[in-house]
Amino acid sequence: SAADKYVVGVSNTLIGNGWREEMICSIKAQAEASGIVSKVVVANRNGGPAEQIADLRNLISAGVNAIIVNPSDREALNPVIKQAATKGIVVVAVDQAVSAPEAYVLTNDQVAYGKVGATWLFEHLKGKGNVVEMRGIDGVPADADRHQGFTEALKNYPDIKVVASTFTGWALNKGAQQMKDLLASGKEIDGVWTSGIDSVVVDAFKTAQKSYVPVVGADNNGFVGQLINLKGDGFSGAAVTNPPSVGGAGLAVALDVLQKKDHPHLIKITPEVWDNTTDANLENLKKVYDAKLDPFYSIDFEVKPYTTYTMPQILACKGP
Amino acid sequence: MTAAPGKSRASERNGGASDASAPPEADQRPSIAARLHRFMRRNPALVGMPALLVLVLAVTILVHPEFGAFDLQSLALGALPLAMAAAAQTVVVLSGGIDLSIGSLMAVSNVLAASTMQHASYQEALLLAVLILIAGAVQGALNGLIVVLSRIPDVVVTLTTGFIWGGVALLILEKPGGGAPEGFLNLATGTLCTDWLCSAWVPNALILLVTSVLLVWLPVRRTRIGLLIYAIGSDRIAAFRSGVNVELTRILAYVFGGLFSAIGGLALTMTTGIGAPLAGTYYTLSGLAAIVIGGVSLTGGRGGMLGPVIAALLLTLIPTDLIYLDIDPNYGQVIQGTLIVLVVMIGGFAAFLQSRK
Amino acid sequence: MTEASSLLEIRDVGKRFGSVVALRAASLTVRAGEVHALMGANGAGKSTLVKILTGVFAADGGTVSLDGKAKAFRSPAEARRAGIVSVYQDPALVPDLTVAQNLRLARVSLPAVLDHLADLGVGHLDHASFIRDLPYPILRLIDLARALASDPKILVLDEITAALPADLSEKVFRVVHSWRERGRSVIFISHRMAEVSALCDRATVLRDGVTVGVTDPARGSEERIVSLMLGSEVVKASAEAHRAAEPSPRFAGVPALEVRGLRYGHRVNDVSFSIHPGEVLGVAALEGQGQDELFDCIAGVRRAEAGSILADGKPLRLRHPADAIRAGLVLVPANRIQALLPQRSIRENVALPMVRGIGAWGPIAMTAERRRVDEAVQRLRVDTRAESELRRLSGGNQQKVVIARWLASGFQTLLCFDPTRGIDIGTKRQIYALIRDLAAAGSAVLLFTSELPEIPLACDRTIVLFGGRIVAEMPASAADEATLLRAAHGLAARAEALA
Amino acid sequence: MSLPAKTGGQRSRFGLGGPGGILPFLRRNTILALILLLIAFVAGIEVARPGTVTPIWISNALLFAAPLGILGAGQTLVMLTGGIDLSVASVATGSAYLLATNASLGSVAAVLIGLGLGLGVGLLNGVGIAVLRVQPLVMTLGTGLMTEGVMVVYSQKMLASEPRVPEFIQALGAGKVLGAVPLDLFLWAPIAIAMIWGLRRTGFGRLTYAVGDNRQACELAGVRVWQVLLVDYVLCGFFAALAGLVLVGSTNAADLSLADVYLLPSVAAVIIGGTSILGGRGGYAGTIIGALILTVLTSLLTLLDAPEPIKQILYGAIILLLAAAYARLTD
Ligand SMILES: Nc1ncnc2c1ncn2[C@@H]1O[C@H](COP(=O)(O)OP(=O)(O)OP(=O)(O)O)[C@@H](O)[C@H]1O
Ligand SMILES: Nc1ncnc2c1ncn2[C@@H]1O[C@H](COP(=O)(O)OP(=O)(O)OP(=O)(O)O)[C@@H](O)[C@H]1O
Ligand SMILES: [Mg+2]
Ligand SMILES: [Mg+2]
Repeated sequence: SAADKYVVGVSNTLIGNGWREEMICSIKAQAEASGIVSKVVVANRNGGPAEQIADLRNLISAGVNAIIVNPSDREALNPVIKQAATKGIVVVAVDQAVSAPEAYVLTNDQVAYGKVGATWLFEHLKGKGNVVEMRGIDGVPADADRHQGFTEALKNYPDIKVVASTFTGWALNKGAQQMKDLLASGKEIDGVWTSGIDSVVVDAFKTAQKSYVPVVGADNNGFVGQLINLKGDGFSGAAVTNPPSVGGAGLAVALDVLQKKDHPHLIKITPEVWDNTTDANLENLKKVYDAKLDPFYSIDFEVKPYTTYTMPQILACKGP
Repeated sequence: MTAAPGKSRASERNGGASDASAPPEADQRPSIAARLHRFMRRNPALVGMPALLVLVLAVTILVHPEFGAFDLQSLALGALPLAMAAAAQTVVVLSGGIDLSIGSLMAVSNVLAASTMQHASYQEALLLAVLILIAGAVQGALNGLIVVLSRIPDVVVTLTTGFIWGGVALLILEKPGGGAPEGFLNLATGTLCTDWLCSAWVPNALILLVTSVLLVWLPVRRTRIGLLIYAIGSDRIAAFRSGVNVELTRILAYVFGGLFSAIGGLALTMTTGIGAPLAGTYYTLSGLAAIVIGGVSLTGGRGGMLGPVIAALLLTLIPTDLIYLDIDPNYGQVIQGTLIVLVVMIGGFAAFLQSRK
Repeated sequence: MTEASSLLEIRDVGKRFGSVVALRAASLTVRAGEVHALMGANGAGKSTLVKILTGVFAADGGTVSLDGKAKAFRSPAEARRAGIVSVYQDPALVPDLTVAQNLRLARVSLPAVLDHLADLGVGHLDHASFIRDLPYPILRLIDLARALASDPKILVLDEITAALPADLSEKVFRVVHSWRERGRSVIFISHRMAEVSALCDRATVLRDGVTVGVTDPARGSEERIVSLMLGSEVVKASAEAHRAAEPSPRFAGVPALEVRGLRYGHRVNDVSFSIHPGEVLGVAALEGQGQDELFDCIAGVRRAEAGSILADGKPLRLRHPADAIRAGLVLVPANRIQALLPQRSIRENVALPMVRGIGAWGPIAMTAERRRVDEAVQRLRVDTRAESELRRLSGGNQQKVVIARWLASGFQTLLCFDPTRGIDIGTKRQIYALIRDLAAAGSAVLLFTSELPEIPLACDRTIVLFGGRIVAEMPASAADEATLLRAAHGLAARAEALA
Repeated sequence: MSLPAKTGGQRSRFGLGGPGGILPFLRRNTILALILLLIAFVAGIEVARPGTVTPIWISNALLFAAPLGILGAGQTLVMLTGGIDLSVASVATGSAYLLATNASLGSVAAVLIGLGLGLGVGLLNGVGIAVLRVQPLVMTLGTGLMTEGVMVVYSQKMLASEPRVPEFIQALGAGKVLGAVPLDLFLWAPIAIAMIWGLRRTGFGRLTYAVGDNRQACELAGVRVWQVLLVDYVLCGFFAALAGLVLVGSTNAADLSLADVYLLPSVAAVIIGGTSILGGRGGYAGTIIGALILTVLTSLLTLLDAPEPIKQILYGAIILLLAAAYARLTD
């Protein structure tokens, strides 16, 4: 019956970003799959904490029962979250954490993201060589966390040298140009760690007619395709998972809490490293790769045990 | 014909004062209706914008009958930084310039405040706020100085100083953080509460918005400075030949731009409680949209402060309505873009019809 | 001419703008209590000298001394403080401010200005009106009144009468006289000989940026001044070109332009007339009698509310100047700045109508274009020293470019609104000769001029506008200044009504 | 009425040397001055990291400058009319995304759909600005938002559409012939020639300048100004879409923020190239050099081992100094 169905609000402050769109799709898909959500109200625009506070307040006003928020800051939203909680609204922060005790937090561990990828790279280089760190946007929390993880990993490998550290701004062309410039500058490069701008970096080696070096990227469909298809050309690399379906998972948690099921307030999703070095791993990659999908679609499309939707549901990207 | 013709007539007219700043309407008193008509014709934004605001508010209440004190506060909080960005841009544009570094200036004040106020007391925070306002004015002055001394078009100068101030913000605070004392935040996030009156219906953010615009702008508008700013915005050569120190006035406009940006940056600190080095980026362009919707001519010299401020409220209210109406937010962006275009198109069309008459 | 009695002493001032030398060695001595004419052909450097004197430009060399003390003003404000105020050739009023605000801007007192305005015949001005809404002649007078109100020792008037109708000019002269009576000095720039000889005590003549002589401009000395200004050969050429209209032939057949019952608001009221090919029809009127609107309507700039306009007997629907131009009606507008591209070259300005239609958006036939442009530019003798940017031309030369444009691209009927405004005497004669030539070649011309004496020289027939109506029509031979003036004041109409 | 160049002809406090010599020469040949600046930059890179400037590096620089240069072509046109187009980034992104997601319809159809978006948005801009006289800045800000929003809605419907970038677009965006000549030069060069020639030698080029210089004068001379503006904005949209195709060719895949980073540089390149933001003055040759200068500057900063804030500050300061030097030269 419609009476015991819930209205869910979503707040996101980065639009036109494939990962975030997929996150929203996963929320809609999970709402559909759960059968107990009557409506998903999305507040989606570009902005910072100030804009997000306004959106959250509007969602509260709109009478939602739960809010899934991808927070633009750890501290800034706390007062609104508290206000929501006093009105009985369940708030789940996904992807990035908030420090408000009222909120449930379900995040990808970004420090670990940086650390496991970097560790794979340094191991693969046998603890010695020149690497390039291609970061995201300076001043963004996720970038800072990943850098922290990268740096922690680096401490264990004294013979690894970071010869260049750039900010790609998570923009394809910027990353591509930077890699090409670095290659042209004659710097000795033995490996590259990227914060998600991965496939264009691999392409840069091809265009520059240099032989491939190991590259760490994200679980983007296109990059995984490269891991599979360029293996024969001597390309090795690893994709670190960072599932956008934390959105759907967050919704599942929120619905559970609304139905008085217990959940811990902090759930961390540990990233996995998928490399193409062994045949077994390559087989796994082939299983998740889908040539039909958008190259920037993250192919780690579920977070077990939370999400229950099917692939067609998330691809449809339609809420109730 | 006498040497100093008609001095006495002049004295009669103006009560003996030959004060150059006497109100222009002092002697000829057309009927109230005629003056009102003329005022409306001359300041279409002054009449149209409040009407539009009332209309949109009415629509909001229609689609969301529960609209209450909480929502009014949401509106004020959301509009405050944008309104300050618009105010900053207004002063500069009225003087015939443009400032594309406003977002970065706001970011600098925002991180300055958050990084210095973190462990400060309320009183210290207020003192720091004053210092940050001064710093904002100085940054504005630097923008203005470069514009005047380099003789590069202002768009270019402020586009590039925008990069520079953005870098400075990052230098001050590498990633979001910092803080400010509760009392200071309350200046924007609280609601009016004095010894004799406590009303949840009057958000502090709204008071802050109105007073900062009034306190800074009215003295400017009512004195010679305002006159100079409008004059150089309207025709720089004519103003120069009328004896205006054009270069100083241009710098002054940027100083006020910097001051309003700093208020905007402080507003960001108050509403979010933190500093974020990228916080201001959205405000450069949306501030520009607000001033154009608010009837300020981008060629300078025409417009006022009321229009842009109301436009900032409108631009804040529209996404809210989209949420109330439960419109797919992606269509929401289409709608917002369309609305901006429509508002100015209708304005353009009205002007077109007017010119036909 | 003793040094002691001179108030202002400018010596060998030079100024160049890039490759253009505006002034080589200009000198000017002004005594206390005199009206001193500054004369010279278009582009001789008059305005530049004024701007140097008042601190708009810095001179490259030479000296300026006031009361025997060397001065170099850095801004008009500084010059004003020293007692030198100029009314520049183009208005120095800020369009988006009101009259009162403009006065406040210049720190002059409103009542004083209003009184001066009353003396100038503008008693009813609403000082809360925006400058942008006021007609050009009024702006000139406000500019003048504002200058007077700051009570300068030396008042500089750069072609103030160029845009003024006869009655208002008259008022300006009276003000200048009274100024002199008070022992003040006036530097007066004008291309109108009659004004200069009536008004001025002495005249300094500039040619190509050099002072070529100081003379007494009394009546009868015109030719001498002209030859100083222009150099002797040019004078001969232009004097030849200047001939009065032959007795008007009878015009018959289909009129080139016919206007029937034209109305525009209450500015133009039921105006009808026609012009035949080969005919020059003069329009005489005081300021603001509807002549601007009349010309605009015929040129497609404004839409008439009633009435019809016919070209070659065919009724026209004019919704855009392009419609008028296609029908052969072209306009030389009152305000040249409206018609010009300040940052583009003379060539592009002249050739603008040639590329106006979509059909001409393709490649330009450069040689043919150059030939037509050069021909027109030479025919009008435009000073092309600063040809790469039109805004660097002197005022008069800019005016010539507007006319040259239509010579180059062709037309059937020329609507000329005060084409000799700000044009030197040599060129003026030449332009009237040109108009006669054009008529002789079969064009029709509708000519408004603010200089009534010119009408019998250039026109075949004249209509007089008053209050938006045609109040008189006469052959040019009968249109002497007095008759025209009387009609233009509406007196003829009243006389008729009485009769 | 105020002339577009508001300080034109006023007292200059910052006069330059006499008439003879190298400075006045450069002043008459500003493009040459820009080229010298560009060369100085390249030399700077070579000094900072010897051995960097090789034919490969130069060809990379050209490769990367091309999309910016093509965006700059449209931006030059509209800025010459006194306008600006802030929708170019959204249009470029949108055309790239449409191309990739419609590849299954065939390469030619996909390209046409991408370019169609550019023409469509350009037309919308043109109608608003030329006919309804909306301020260009706001109009294009609005249409940019609209385009982006539409693309986001569209992308959600297209998650499983098998996006693919046609081979020849990939070659266009990243390929080279004869070892070092980037293929996108074969698109950019004709555009450059057409732009430079068209602006100087065609009626439409003349009118583009004229409209930016004095709209009223154009009307009085019988020009239907709206037609000129309309075509300029449509062309600008078209060039933006073309640039999007080159971009997607170089990245092999489109995401919805593909061209965002090019928005401000597309304006900066035109301005550095000496086109007046107020309209009526400038040209495309300058924009080309402007695009190259910005590209080389980006490379320089990549190779410079400095923290990001410092790089940002340097980026701003260098462009500022460049513009100042240039302004001095041409003042
Ligand atoms: N757009 C606006 N926003 C806010 N205040 C405005 C705006 N326009 C005008 N005002 C204020 O409204 C009042 C009247 O404005 P107005 O421009 O009519 O005054 P004014 O300078 O005396 O000009 P006028 O001589 O035309 O009356 C002033 O206090 C002014 O500061
Ligand atoms: N700002 C400028 N830049 C370049 N050249 C200029 C500038 N101002 C004036 N000139 C040039 O200097 C010369 C003298 O111009 P000026 O305006 O002084 O002439 P004028 O005697 O006042 O002529 P007119 O009677 O036509 O007004 C002209 O050749 C003109 O082109
Ligand atoms: Mg002059
Ligand atoms: Mg007013």
